[in-house]
Amino acid sequence: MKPVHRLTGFMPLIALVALVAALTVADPDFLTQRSLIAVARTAAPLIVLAAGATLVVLCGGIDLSIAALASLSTVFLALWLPELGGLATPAVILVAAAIGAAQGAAHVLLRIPSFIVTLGGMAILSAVALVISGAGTVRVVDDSTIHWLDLYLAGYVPMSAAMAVLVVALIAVVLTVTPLRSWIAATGYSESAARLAGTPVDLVKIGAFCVSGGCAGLAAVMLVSRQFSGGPTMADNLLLPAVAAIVVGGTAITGGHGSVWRSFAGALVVTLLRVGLPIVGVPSAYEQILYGAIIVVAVALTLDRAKVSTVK
Amino acid sequence: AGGNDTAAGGEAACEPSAVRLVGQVRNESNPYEASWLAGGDAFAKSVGLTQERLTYDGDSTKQQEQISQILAGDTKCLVMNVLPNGDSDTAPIVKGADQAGAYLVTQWNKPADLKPADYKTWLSHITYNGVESGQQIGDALATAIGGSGGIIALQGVLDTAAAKDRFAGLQKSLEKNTGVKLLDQQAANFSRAEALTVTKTLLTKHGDKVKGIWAANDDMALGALEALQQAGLAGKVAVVGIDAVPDAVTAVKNGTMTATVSSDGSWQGGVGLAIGFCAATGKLKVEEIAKDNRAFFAEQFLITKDNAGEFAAPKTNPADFECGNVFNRVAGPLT
Amino acid sequence: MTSEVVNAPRRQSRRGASFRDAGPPVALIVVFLVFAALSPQFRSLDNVANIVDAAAVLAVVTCGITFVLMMGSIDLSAAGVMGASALTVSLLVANNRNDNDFGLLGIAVAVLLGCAFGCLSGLALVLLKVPSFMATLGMSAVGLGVATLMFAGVQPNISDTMVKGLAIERFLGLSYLTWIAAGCVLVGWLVQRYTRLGRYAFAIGGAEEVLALSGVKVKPYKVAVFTLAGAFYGLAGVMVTSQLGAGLVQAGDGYDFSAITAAVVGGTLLTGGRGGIGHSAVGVLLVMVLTNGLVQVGVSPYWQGGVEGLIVVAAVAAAVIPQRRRNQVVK
Amino acid sequence: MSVPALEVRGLVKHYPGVKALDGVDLVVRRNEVLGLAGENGAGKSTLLKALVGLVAPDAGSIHVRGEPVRLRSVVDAADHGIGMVFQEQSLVPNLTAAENIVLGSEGPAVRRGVYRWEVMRRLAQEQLDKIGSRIDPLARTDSLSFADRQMVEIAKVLRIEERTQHPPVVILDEPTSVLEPKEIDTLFAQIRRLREFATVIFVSHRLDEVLDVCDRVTVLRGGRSVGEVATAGAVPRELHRMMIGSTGSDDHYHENAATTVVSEEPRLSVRGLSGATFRDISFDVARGEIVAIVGVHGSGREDVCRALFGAEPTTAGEIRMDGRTIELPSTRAACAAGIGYVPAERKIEGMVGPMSVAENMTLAKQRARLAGPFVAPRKQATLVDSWIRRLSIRTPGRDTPIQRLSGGNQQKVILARWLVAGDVRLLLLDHPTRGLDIGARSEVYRLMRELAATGVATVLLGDSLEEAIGMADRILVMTDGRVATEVACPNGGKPSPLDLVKEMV
Ligand SMILES: Nc1ncnc2c1ncn2[C@@H]1O[C@H](COP(=O)(O)OP(=O)(O)OP(=O)(O)O)[C@@H](O)[C@H]1O
Ligand SMILES: Nc1ncnc2c1ncn2[C@@H]1O[C@H](COP(=O)(O)OP(=O)(O)OP(=O)(O)O)[C@@H](O)[C@H]1O
Ligand SMILES: O[C@@H]1[C@@H](O)[C@H](O)OC[C@H]1O
Ligand SMILES: [Mg+2]
Ligand SMILES: [Mg+2]
Repeated sequence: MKPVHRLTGFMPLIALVALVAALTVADPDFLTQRSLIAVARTAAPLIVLAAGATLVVLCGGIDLSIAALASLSTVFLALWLPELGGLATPAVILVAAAIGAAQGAAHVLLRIPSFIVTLGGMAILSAVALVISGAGTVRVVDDSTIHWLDLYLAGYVPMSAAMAVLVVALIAVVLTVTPLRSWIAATGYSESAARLAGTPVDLVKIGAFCVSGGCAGLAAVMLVSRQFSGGPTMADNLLLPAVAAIVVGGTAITGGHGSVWRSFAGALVVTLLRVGLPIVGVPSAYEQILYGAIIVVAVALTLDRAKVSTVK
Repeated sequence: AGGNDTAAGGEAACEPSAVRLVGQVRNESNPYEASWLAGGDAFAKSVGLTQERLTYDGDSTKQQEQISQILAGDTKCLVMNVLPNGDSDTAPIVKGADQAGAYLVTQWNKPADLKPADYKTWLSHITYNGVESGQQIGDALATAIGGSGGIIALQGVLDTAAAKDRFAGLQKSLEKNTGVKLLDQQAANFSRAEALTVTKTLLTKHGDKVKGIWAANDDMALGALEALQQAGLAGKVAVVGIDAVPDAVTAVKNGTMTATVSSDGSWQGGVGLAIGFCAATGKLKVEEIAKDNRAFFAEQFLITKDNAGEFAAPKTNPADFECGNVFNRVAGPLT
Repeated sequence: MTSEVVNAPRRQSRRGASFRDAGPPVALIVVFLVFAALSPQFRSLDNVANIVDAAAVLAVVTCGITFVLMMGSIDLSAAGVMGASALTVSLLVANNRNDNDFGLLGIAVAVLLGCAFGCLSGLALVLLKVPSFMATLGMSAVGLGVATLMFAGVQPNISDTMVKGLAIERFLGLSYLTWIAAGCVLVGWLVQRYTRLGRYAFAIGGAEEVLALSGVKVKPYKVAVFTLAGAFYGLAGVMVTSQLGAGLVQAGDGYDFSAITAAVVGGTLLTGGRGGIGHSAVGVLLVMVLTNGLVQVGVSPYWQGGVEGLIVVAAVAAAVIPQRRRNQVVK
Repeated sequence: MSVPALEVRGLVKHYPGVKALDGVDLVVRRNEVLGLAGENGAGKSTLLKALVGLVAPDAGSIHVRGEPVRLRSVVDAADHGIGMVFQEQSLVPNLTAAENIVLGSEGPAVRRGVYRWEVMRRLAQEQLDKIGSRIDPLARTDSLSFADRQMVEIAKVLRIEERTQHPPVVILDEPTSVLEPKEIDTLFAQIRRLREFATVIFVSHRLDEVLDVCDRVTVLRGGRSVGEVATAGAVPRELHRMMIGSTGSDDHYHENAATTVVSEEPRLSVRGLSGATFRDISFDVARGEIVAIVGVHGSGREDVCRALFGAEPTTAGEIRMDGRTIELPSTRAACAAGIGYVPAERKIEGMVGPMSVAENMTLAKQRARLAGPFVAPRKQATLVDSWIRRLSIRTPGRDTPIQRLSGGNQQKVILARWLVAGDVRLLLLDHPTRGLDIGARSEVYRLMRELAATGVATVLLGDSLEEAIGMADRILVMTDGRVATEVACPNGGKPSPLDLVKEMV
């Protein structure tokens, strides 16, 4: 029982290694240091986005607004950088966190499913982004205050990737050393039992949405530092990859069971699939077919069935 | 790391067989971009190479991810012909390619203040004059409805330069054609299906005041045509678009559509690679490319019933891709 | 899993619809009346017919998704399945790419292809235990890939008059496609009410474990429900092809989320066990009235998406008011 | 003697860390009502599940009418004429009663996958008629009372008659735990009728019930059968002694330990409290006092309890704790005010199944396992282990998911949840002994007394009138959302159940 249990915890990592191996077999040039560094750098925004949204999923909800919020945040950042300079980054993260919290509050207070609140939120945030950006790219002329994210630590580790690891580690540590992990898991497994044990269910949920929003803000900063501009739809397409990263990591979409580390591994798997398949020469149509098939198999591998009784 | 270890391109000329050709567009599932990749393949074949085809599903982040990955590989004789998803996607692609010393040609989208001439291996940026094409089809539409009457406009994806320029062109046309009234404008996101529903709704909203439909691309124009057919208005309302996709050219030829503007996908797909190939193999010196050719509007033609026949079967002309001819279609510098 | 607060037994036993179902229809009527008051074009008979016509495809997709949602699962495969089915039908009926002219048979094959995709999603769920969210998302990618393969760079246009006619010919002022959609809703309703498949789907959402305790093997039913849903998406792909006169890989773009929105707005719970085709039909109309109304009253295209999102949230919020309880679980 | 309807020989079942069945033997004779008694975790449910094919035994054999059988599924068991009403209610709430009754063996009610509602209604009606129930077969199940749902379950189980010519074996695992006294009477009448044409196995922790309705009782202990009692003339104590293997205390309700309530300032004082299902509720509970509220389903007593825990909105009224007015906008506020609540629905509202015993135990009082703002694993371990010992919670370890424990042990964990911090001032106990064996109950009672002695005030919604009377210092009788009357209940001056029943209607 015990060793098997241990193994399931490592499944996301195993899937990751298997994927790298498969891509290397398909194209031996793939496994180079530069190539792996590029993957790490590329994956950073997705990791951060997925890590934040994982908290919402652990609480039993879902946040479909993360990508739209990240897009809006890129616009904010690009617009504010000239005036606020170095303060623009914290300001954007704070505002994004506040928007996340507001959605959480709407979900909790109005008793609307998070799916619907954040689907509506996604539409509203996109509209706001479109309007305030004048429906266009906002160029960043002076990116000195966010440029560091695009540099390399010790010449090798992309700063954005290091930042992503830091965020994941921070969330993971805070959860384990405080009662938060119990609260979140209880909320996700059984909200009514959690509430009747005095768990601040509403606050926990709002908090999860808040962190999810803040992470979307941080992902936006990473994107802007990479793109030298903000745009109203810049991150929109990261929604499904982020959710896929969470599920591929083995976090139960129904809540309770999972972790941000799993999403971290999941985000790397998804990124490898997104970039690896075309790079090793899989034609577009087959790429989609393979992506779909591999992701299903990956989830089949990583889901810990001992913890998740009914799969819906 | 970060990639500066490759010598900046252009120093030692590459063997033609050592050149790596990459063409990147959004997807292979629309006719325009499919023809782009086909053009790229045709060119690659003509020099005995194959084109690596990349598609990114209209997903900006995925495009960047692919570019970083490509640039993390061997970049010595790399040539990329890229359609950036939006204006904001061009800068990182350019900076990445520049650092890695890869030869790059971009098309369609680029912020105005980002200039190829400031870079060593960003050879050229090719686009069509959207203001001009928007105006041309606007004028053609005005003529078709006899100079007066109501029209509706279908916009593309709102945050793209193509959509904005083309709509600006329509507004210029409206200033000139004072009899034409813009009844309504809606975004249908360059999509045939969305254009169908939006048009149907606008038709019920404005009824028979609608004499013409201006669409920012042919896909939407074709969607509008279906809507007209379903409303029993086929042939009674004039429709114009941009791109000259085969179906639109056919429609223009048989009179169901009034006009479209040629954007020659297969030429774009081929010529971008050709410019890069010529530079990589040393047949084209970057310093010697005329300034006006570093960022230019390509020739485009208004296609109406009169000349539709000539555009019916798009084909690439290998001569277009010879190093001496790659700038033959320059219609003027980017303004 | 999804734990609902146990209801204290209600005072009298219940057999039909009840007050708590009234929210969405009321929201529909209110939204309709507001737009009607704001815009004379909106309330024209033509426009009402237009709304109903425009609802046809979404209604069919929603029919399929409703059964999946009733089980407490989710289905995001509509976009891919519709794309694959659109390309299939456009290459099998008379078209500009090949000499095929299979007519109705072509439609049947496209629908069967939809079934096959749905079946695969269902099998991934019950055999590999992959949550439906991911299984169907993966299947959607596979569908788009298959569609892109068939597309092969050249737009297939259909010349089959029967298929094209479905979108153009009218009966009693509504297009044939709308009648097909109405037929689907009716079939869906009958399946939900009078077949074991429909009632078990409902029961699986209510208490899956109990079915197993009663000796019911739920797996085949789950697979069957996804297969049924796939059939509806396949048909929807055909309908879009008929409307556009061409087979587009993007034929199903956006329908996945719109259909879920419609179903939820109509009162189907994402956690399963509540709602049904009737609810979904109301939801579809509500969504279509909204999209149409916003254009009719002239809301800027920049804001339309946002306003629609806001109203959907408000409508759901209003609809749940009758059911609010302090210790209620909302996921 | 004729061949027994059912015979079990040496059945063994291992679970990780526990031997649930350790060679159990059982003989069930035709047309008898056999009682099964045993402490929580003795293996009763496991044995019964083996009899309906839900648990595959590791060793041993099952014989139906003398023939050895292997039961692989519920359907298999039904084919052999064995059916079970599960410990947890097992109906699909959003289907009709009729559908639930025929579920899985619809027969002519479904032809080629198509429902024939009229046939189904008739089939269901026939089943309901067998047990004389008069509920509407087409009513949605979740609109029925618990007792009616129980009837539906029995009606459903009796469908196995259609599958065999032999008299069916009907297994009832703790069917009475959620029922009101009157409903229990109805159920027992049913069981006696069933005996005419069927064999019944009956499980309950209320030993008086077991002795009342059964012909014979087999006692399980630690996964073995340890004896058998003919019920005629037997008394609960005898049975209990066999269950635990020693003599239990006579003083079941620990009345000797009852504290004398000195009427000082009340700990809890409720004035004019009104909500959706109750109106104008006023009462006091002194420090160290146990006040029971009795009433039938729908009397509103559960909701009063929940309102006092901030889990149910109130429209009017005032709540004071130790003289200070408190607001209870949330359960969190109630926790902070020193109020603890044990809900009746343990599986859904009490425990978080996949989480560990330790996490469940410390869920409400995180402070108890923290050092500063951080979780202190050692502190948690010591704390949890001490409570596991103190309440003799049977679990492989503190990290075992609580869902693997037997019902009674789960309940003890939930109770401990409120005690670990030692700061609880008011305990609201909604059926705290539901599903607990007599020993565990006794421990819960002792615990309640101990807490009372430290000044904790308790509001108790008893599992039975006897329990309310045994434990309470005072009893409130609620009807239709109001307090109908208040009955003093001091040691030595206890009212009889009959007195209370009169007030309840
Ligand atoms: N033809 C029929 N004859 C008799 N009873 C029926 C028939 N069809 C359905 N029923 C039962 O009547 C009740 C009402 O049907 P249904 O399940 O559709 O409920 P509903 O009111 O739509 O509930 P919900 O709002 O939860 O969907 C159900 O419990 C159903 O089992
Ligand atoms: N699925 C399971 N996994 C692990 N252990 C189990 C499982 N089911 C039961 N057990 C263990 O087996 C033992 C017997 O449990 P069982 O449920 O049969 O007891 P019981 O006599 O019915 O108790 P109760 O009176 O509390 O219902 C207990 O120790 C329990 O923890
Ligand atoms: O139709 C084309 C569209 O697909 C692309 O996005 O932008 C340019 C347009 O001409
Ligand atoms: Mg219904
Ligand atoms: Mg038991």
